[in-house]
Amino acid sequence: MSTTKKSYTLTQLVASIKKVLNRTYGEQSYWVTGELVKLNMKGGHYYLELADSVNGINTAQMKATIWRTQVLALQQNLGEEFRQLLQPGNRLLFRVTVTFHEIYGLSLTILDLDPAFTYGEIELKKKQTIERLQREGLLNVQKQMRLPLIMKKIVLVGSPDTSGYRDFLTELKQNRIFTNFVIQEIPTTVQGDKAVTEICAALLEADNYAADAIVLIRGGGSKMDLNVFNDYEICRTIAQLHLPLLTGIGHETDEVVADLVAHTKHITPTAVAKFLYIRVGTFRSDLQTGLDRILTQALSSLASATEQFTNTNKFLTHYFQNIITDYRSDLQAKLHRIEVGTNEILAEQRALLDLSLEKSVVAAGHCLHIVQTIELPAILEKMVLRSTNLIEIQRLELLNLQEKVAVLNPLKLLKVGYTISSIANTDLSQYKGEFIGQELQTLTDQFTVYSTITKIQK
Amino acid sequence: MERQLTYEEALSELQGIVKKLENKEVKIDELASTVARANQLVEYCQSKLQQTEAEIQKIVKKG
Amino acid sequence: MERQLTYEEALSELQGIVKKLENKEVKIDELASTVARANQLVEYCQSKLQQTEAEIQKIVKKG
Amino acid sequence: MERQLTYEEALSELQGIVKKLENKEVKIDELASTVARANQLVEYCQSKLQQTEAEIQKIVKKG
Amino acid sequence: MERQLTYEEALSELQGIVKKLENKEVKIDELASTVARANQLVEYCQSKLQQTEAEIQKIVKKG
Amino acid sequence: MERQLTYEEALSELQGIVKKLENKEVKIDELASTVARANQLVEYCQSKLQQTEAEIQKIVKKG
Amino acid sequence: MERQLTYEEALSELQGIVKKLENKEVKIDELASTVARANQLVEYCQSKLQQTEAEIQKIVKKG
Repeated sequence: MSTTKKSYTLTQLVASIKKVLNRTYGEQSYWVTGELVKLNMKGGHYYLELADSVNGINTAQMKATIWRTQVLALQQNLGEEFRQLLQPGNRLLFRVTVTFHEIYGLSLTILDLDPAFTYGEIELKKKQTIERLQREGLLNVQKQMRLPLIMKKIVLVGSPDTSGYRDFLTELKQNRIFTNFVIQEIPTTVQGDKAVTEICAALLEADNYAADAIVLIRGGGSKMDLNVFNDYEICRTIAQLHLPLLTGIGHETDEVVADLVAHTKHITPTAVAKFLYIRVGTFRSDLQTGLDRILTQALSSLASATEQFTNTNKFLTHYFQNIITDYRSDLQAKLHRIEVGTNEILAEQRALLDLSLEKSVVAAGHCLHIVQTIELPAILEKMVLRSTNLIEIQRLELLNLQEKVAVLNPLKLLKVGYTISSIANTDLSQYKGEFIGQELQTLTDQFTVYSTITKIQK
Repeated sequence: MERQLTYEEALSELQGIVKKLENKEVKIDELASTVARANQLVEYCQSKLQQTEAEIQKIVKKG
Repeated sequence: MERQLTYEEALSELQGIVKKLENKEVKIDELASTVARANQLVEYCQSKLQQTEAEIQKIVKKG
Repeated sequence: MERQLTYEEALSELQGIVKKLENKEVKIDELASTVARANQLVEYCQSKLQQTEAEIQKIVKKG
Repeated sequence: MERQLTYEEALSELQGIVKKLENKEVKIDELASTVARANQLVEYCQSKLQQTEAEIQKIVKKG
Repeated sequence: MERQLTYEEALSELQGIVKKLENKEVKIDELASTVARANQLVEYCQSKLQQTEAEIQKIVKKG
Repeated sequence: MERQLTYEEALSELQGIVKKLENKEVKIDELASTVARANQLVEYCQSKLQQTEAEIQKIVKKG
């Protein structure tokens, strides 16, 4: 290719870049947000590594420097917070100038820091941690654990140097309710670079004990101080513990994520201690109340059962008296019936006797009457009848005889002209002898004719 | 009439007369007296009957 | 009347008389006396009855 | 009255008498004595009843 | 009274007597003795009742 | 009293007896023994109650 | 007392007893033993609470 190429020295180019940068950015300063990735200190100067990312992917990275004089000024302005803010991982709002150095290249010089932004960032991060824990199903794991009724064996995780730690121990051992706790202490740093790692280790260690609960305490501090308890690693460790965790992180306004993950949170270490012994106290009073109720109820049951019997005897007396009374009246009734029955029998017999006598007399009278009025008169009448009859028969007989005499009287025939003939005083019809020559006597009314029979004609 | 004659005797004599008359055993010359005797006997008997009847009536009425 | 005669004997005699009458065994000559006897028997019986009745009345009244 | 006679026997005899009387099986001659017997039996029975009643009264009153 | 007789037996016998009396099945000759028996049974029952009552009173009072 | 009898059994038996008494199902002959048994049951139950109360009181005093 | 009984179990049992008693589900026969059991439960818990434990044992985790 062609040899006549226009070229610059590196110095020329770098000088030109610097000139352009200076002309563009000059001495102007800018408020810039970014994450503190790394921090080194050397000779009172702070050397920072800043980065920015979108969706977790780095989009920019740059070195920054806080010069010693500026460090001192910021430390004076922000106090303790300065150190808290300059924790790697924090997002910060800086006022910077763009600096280009021919040898060291492009960097930012930090002139100022706005902590308010970082707090907002902390809150944002806290929210993200909570969301992550929620996503991973870790947020409520502890809450689902059953808190033992009595937590007598406690593993205490915290920094022994802090007043909160001491307050906790004092409260547990010097209250009037219950002090017989057994405490296994696991000291740990609660601030600084190593805090997260140490706290996680301490918690895992605590989880190895056959205790009732783990208590995590931190006796208060600034927002930035407590920010460590928003750490995801710590929270995940808490969620994965076997023992329930009680927190007493010691802040009054906002809670940290560790509080949310823990089984139970209390505001202060003292509050945790109170919770522990009051729980025992409550349990004891529950026991006592239960026993009291049992005793009261048992005695009341007995009393009502006993009362039942005070009446039972009365009932027994009443009922048996009723029965006896019934039987007595039954006997009286029977006696009465016997009397009535007897009287009836006697009355009946009396009536029967009277009737018998009356019947006898009546029958006798009847007999007499019949004989007197019917039989005897009948006999008499019959007799008269028969007698009369007899006389009448005789009368007829006489009449008959009289008639016969009248009929047979021959003198009557003579009167009317008839005659009677006889031979030797024998009627002709009776005469058996020789007629011829005999003298025939013929009687008439006036006289007797004598003649001799000469001839018989038959 | 003999006062000693009973009703039976009178009746019996009467019946004897009737029989004799029927048998024509009465002699012509006794005929009239026989009939008269019969009539006398009839009367006697009748009075005896009457007398008896009266006596009975008397007894019964009194009873 | 014989005092010893019972009512039954009297009645029996009476009935004998009635029977005789019915059988016409009584002669006319005895008729009146027979009836008189019968009447006497009836009277005796009636007095006996009266006597019995009185006795019974006496018993009952006393009772 | 025979002392040995029970009430039932006496009553039975009495009822026999009543029956006989009602059936006219008693002769007139025995009528008065029969009624007298009946009366005697009635009286006997009544005294028995009275005696029984008195006994019962005594028993019941005591009770 | 037989010592072995229970109240129920006595009562049952008594009821038998009452029934017999009401049905007039008791002869007069046995009436007094029957009533006497009934009275005896009643008295026996009453004494049993009294005895029972006393026993129970004793038991209940003691209780 | 049978040692094996529980309070409930005793009470149940007692209630049975009371019911029987109430319904007059107990014969006189058994009345005294029934009431005695009831009384015995009452005493048994009461002693059981007393005993139970004493036991409970002991716990109460100690508590 | 069973060594394994937890505070929760003891309290729950105790409260179960309370409920049963208040619902009158405990028979008189079981009353004393039930109360004794309740007392035993309370005593057991109290003594368990007062018991001194030197230190908390570390458990060897199986991983």
